Amino acid sequence: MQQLIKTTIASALFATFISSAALAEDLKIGMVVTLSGPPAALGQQIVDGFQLALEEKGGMLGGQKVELIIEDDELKPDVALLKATSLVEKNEVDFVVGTVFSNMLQAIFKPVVQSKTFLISPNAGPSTFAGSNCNPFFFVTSYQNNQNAEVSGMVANAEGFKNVFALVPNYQAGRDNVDGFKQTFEGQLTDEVFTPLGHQDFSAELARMSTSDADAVFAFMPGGMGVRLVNQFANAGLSENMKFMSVFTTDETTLPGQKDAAVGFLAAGSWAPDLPVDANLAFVKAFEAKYGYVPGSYAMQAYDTASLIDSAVSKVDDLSDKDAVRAALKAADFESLRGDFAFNNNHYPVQDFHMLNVVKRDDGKYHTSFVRTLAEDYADSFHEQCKM
Amino acid sequence: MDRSLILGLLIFLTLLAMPFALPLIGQGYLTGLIIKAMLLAIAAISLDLLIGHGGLVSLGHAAFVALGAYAAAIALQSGIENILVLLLITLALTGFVALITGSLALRTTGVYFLMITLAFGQMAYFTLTSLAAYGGDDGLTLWSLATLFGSNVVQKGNGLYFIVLGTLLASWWFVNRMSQSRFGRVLRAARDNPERTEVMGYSVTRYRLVAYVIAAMIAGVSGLLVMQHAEFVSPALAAWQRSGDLIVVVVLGGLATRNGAILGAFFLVIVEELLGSFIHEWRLIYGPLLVFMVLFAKGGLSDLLTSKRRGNQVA
Amino acid sequence: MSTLEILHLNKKFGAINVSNDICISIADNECHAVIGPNGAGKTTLIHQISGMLKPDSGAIKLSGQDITNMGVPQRVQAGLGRTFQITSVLPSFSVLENLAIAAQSKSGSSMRFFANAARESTLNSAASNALERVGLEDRADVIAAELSHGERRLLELGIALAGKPQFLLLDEPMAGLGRVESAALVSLLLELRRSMPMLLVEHDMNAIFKLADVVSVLVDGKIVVSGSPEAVRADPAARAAYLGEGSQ
Amino acid sequence: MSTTLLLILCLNGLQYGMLLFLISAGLTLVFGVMGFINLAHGVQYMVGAYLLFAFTGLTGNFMLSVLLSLLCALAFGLLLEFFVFRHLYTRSHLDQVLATFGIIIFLNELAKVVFGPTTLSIALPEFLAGSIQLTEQLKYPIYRLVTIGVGLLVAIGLFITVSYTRIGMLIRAGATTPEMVSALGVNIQRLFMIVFGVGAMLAGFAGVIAAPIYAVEPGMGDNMLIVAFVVIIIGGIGSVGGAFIAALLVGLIDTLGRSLATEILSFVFNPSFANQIGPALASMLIYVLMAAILIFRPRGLLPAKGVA
Repeated sequence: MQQLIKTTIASALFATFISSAALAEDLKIGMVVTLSGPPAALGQQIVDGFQLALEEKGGMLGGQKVELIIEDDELKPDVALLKATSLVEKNEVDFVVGTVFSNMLQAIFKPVVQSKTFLISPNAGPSTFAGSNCNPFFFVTSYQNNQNAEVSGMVANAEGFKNVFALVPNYQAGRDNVDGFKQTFEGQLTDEVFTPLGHQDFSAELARMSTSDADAVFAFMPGGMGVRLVNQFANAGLSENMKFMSVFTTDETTLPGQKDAAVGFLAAGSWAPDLPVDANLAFVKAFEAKYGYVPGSYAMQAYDTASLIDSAVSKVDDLSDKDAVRAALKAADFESLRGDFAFNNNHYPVQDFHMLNVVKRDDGKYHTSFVRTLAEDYADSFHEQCKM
Repeated sequence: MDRSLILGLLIFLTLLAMPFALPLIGQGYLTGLIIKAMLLAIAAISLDLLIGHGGLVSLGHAAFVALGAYAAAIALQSGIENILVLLLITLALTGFVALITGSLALRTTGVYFLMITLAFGQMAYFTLTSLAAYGGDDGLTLWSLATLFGSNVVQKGNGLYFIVLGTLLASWWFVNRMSQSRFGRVLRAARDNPERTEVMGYSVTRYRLVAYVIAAMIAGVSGLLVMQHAEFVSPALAAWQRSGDLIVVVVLGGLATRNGAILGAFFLVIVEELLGSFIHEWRLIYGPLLVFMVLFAKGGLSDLLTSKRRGNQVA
Repeated sequence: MSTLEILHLNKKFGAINVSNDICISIADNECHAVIGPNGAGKTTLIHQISGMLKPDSGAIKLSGQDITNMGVPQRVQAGLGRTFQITSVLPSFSVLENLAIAAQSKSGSSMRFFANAARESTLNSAASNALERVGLEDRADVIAAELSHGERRLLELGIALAGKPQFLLLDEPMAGLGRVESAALVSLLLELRRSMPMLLVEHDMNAIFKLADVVSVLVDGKIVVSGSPEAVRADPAARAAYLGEGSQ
Repeated sequence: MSTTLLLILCLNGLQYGMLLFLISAGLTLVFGVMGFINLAHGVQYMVGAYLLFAFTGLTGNFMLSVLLSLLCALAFGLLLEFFVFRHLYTRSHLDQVLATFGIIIFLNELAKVVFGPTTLSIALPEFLAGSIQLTEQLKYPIYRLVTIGVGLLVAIGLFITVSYTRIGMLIRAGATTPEMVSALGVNIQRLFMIVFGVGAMLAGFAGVIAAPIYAVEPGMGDNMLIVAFVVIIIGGIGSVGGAFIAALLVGLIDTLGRSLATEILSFVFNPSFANQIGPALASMLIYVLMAAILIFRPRGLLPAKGVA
């Protein structure tokens, strides 16, 4: 905990120091992430990952000193909007990095791209902006929201599951995930259960699972819901006769709360802390040394975002030449922690996706672990509608 | 001229000058912040009509802001662009919903009224989250905005600023004017002593219902402008915490005072912005600040500024 | 013709008959007093006349108009004025405002949102008029909460008068008043009596004998005796039922 | 829809109802006896949960941690009473709302700063962790059964205290006619403090019980607070019995509604529409219930007489 305070104070000091010493040619980057409420852990990972990259490069990206302005959207659309507007209009930033959640992205999208400022999402990748609403000023360094679920379908196929019980919260991302799963899964979906957001007690759903004929569960229960679901799943003794696979339910942000209950659970994603890429292993080591916890995909994506900006800025002489900046970003000429990485025509990534499972490390910490690659150079299914 | 009127005029003159003054000192972006405070103030003024003048503490008022915003947003999506038409739709919908919920809610008083309005607010909230066609929980980004007979002066920058300022001025003027009118007198009499007011020959519920509907309609208008400003609507607008924020603004500013709601709204927005820029954990300061305001600044900000003694009239 | 007519009023709370076939008829400019021991059903009777309670059966007529099914405000609009046993005024308004608001309810619609009501001369003169009648002229601008108890009793009466009633319902107007204050109020009511019929519920026997034309004795929800004060005083049934309790 | 599932839902509803009762009991007494609206009551629930988390981390002994958490929750409640709430009893309800709202904001943020923003969980000790076979098909976690039992015990204890002891008599008198209690020459300050401390401890206890089931996070008390208010309004302010009945009612309706609304709706509408409005309707149910009860019984089901 103290770590968090220190980081925040340090970053605040860092920011004030830099801003007072700001020169005309400084590179200004604004960040809008969620740092309040339970999901604050996700936003904190993004801040930490980005700052680690920045630190390793001596506070410079593309050879320019960076002024990083971090804003908390408080998970309120109007706050996000105000913060983003002030970044664009008051601070006149060159790049906006954000957000964690798709609905926050919806809120800040229009004012940022309309001001012809590049918006790079280090996590949220809604279908909304992947298809016909794709935008020349918008890039995503994470994934398209549906992809992880689509790969989960492949995981289910690969593991030979015939009957799967799907459990998601009742909101857009939940429905997207079920649809994504159905798209690739070849077996039978026995149940599709939608719970309210913030669901506390899963025992009714668990009872239904135990009486269903499903041999596996597919879940999308981010944050605290995931912690509760996994613990209650294990407490009810369901782990013995049922497989559990999920997206954003057993990741490095929730595992400290799930611990042994989650070990052996399957997941799908484009990355794991032990993904055998040299740069990645170095990153995880440095990150743990500095922040004292295992990084999740959020931190990784933020690190990659910083590397992307680094590569683009070093290629361009004049940041006001938007076409040149766009071309440099699009080239994605940086060493991604995920290995292969490229942008599609809609500025969403084309990358490999893997099957992961949860393991306990020798030092008692938990993380997701790379099992094998299931989809190579996997593109999202909306990019064809993008005319750009 | 009385002090609070001078203060009010000063506030509006300052607000009028802001869009011209701020760019001169290179702080033009602050107009966005001021718009946010003004929108909050409009909703708070309407709530003060209920709490301060009517003695009716509603914990569901934000629902009307959200309803106004959604009514306008959905109409906009279906191709109605003229802001005046949207205004009529917003007024009609919020007024209608307020008439129905108000006539049920006003069967209760006191804390029971607070809870039943909370119930209606929550119903509105969950209804909005189920509108899958309009974004459900995620909310709805508006790709086009309202126009004034095809002109986009009401969309951005100073045009929008002055529309919001004008609306604030109109609501401020109307509610203050109303508090002196026959209607306002009866409303306050009913707050003081409903039984006596009935025996004076007034049907208290009728007057309260009219106040409830008017307050809802003003809140709805602020919702329309919130939509136009944020270019985005979401069910979060109707969350009970938002209604709580509105109560904080009204109480902090001073109940049934001429400028209380405006002062409270600006205080909240400025404190949030100022504290937030010093320390990320600004709530550690803001929370105790509220406690101290209650313990030591009875009667709200408006009393501090105009130093006129006035009791707290609402129990 | 009688102003207020109460016909066969019945009201039960559970098994208890709080109003048992009550019939009262009050003529123009007549003062009718109702007396009775505590728990006899006086308050219930007042509530039924003013509209706070609905009778189980029976009818109430004001100037020939049936008001049995009307709500409280409608009865006031129809011409009923009343005062409360426990003083009830608008505490945060000035004395004059109290009276002006009362006058306002009989002077056009109150659904007016713009004009400043404090500047309406019709309301202000009606208020001043009531102010003079109860003798509070020099207290016009005082906030009602700051008045003395006696002054508030007067204001209460003033509020009833400002509504230009055709009939007054007085619920223990002397309650809590000292000897001098009571005497002043009695002479005020004596003057009013000449122009306004009233129903008076009171414990103060001296006041009743000065004011009332007719006295009814209510016992266990039933009127046992009704007649002139002297006749009631002489009636053995009334003595047994009521006067035994003491004539405070 | 199997009977087993229905039975599990009912047990869950009961268990949730018991938690709600523990929170509501204090809230309704504090409101009824002192006329004090304490929004910070929900925060006590969160404090209880975090205390248990901290103590299990320190001692490693679950039962000992429960005991320590209860004592600390009590002490914390008394501390808040002494420094803040005591000065608010005579103030208007709105002032109380504002000040206690400030306390919520402060404590939620403090929890985040001290324990971090992530969701934490507490492992159950071996003897509480398993499930037992209730019927041939039905396995139910022991801990939840224990929760129901403990809730019942507290309810009985409270009922006896309120109905048959001197302090209970004073509390009941305070809820109906506060003037009378002070007229009796009772040290009202101390009565308030006791009621307040016990209320705070019960809310903390609810947090302690809930922590291993629902996990621990900043702001976890906010929604519980709103539901607890719904409970005390339905039950009638100041009435412990009313709070008990209302808590079970709300617990059952909420739990059953969340699981069954969609299925029931899909009998009438097409499944995708039912899926869309089902969860929203389920979340709304307890508010619909409260509004309906208030419309027909504006003072709740079992009002303690005389409370405004």
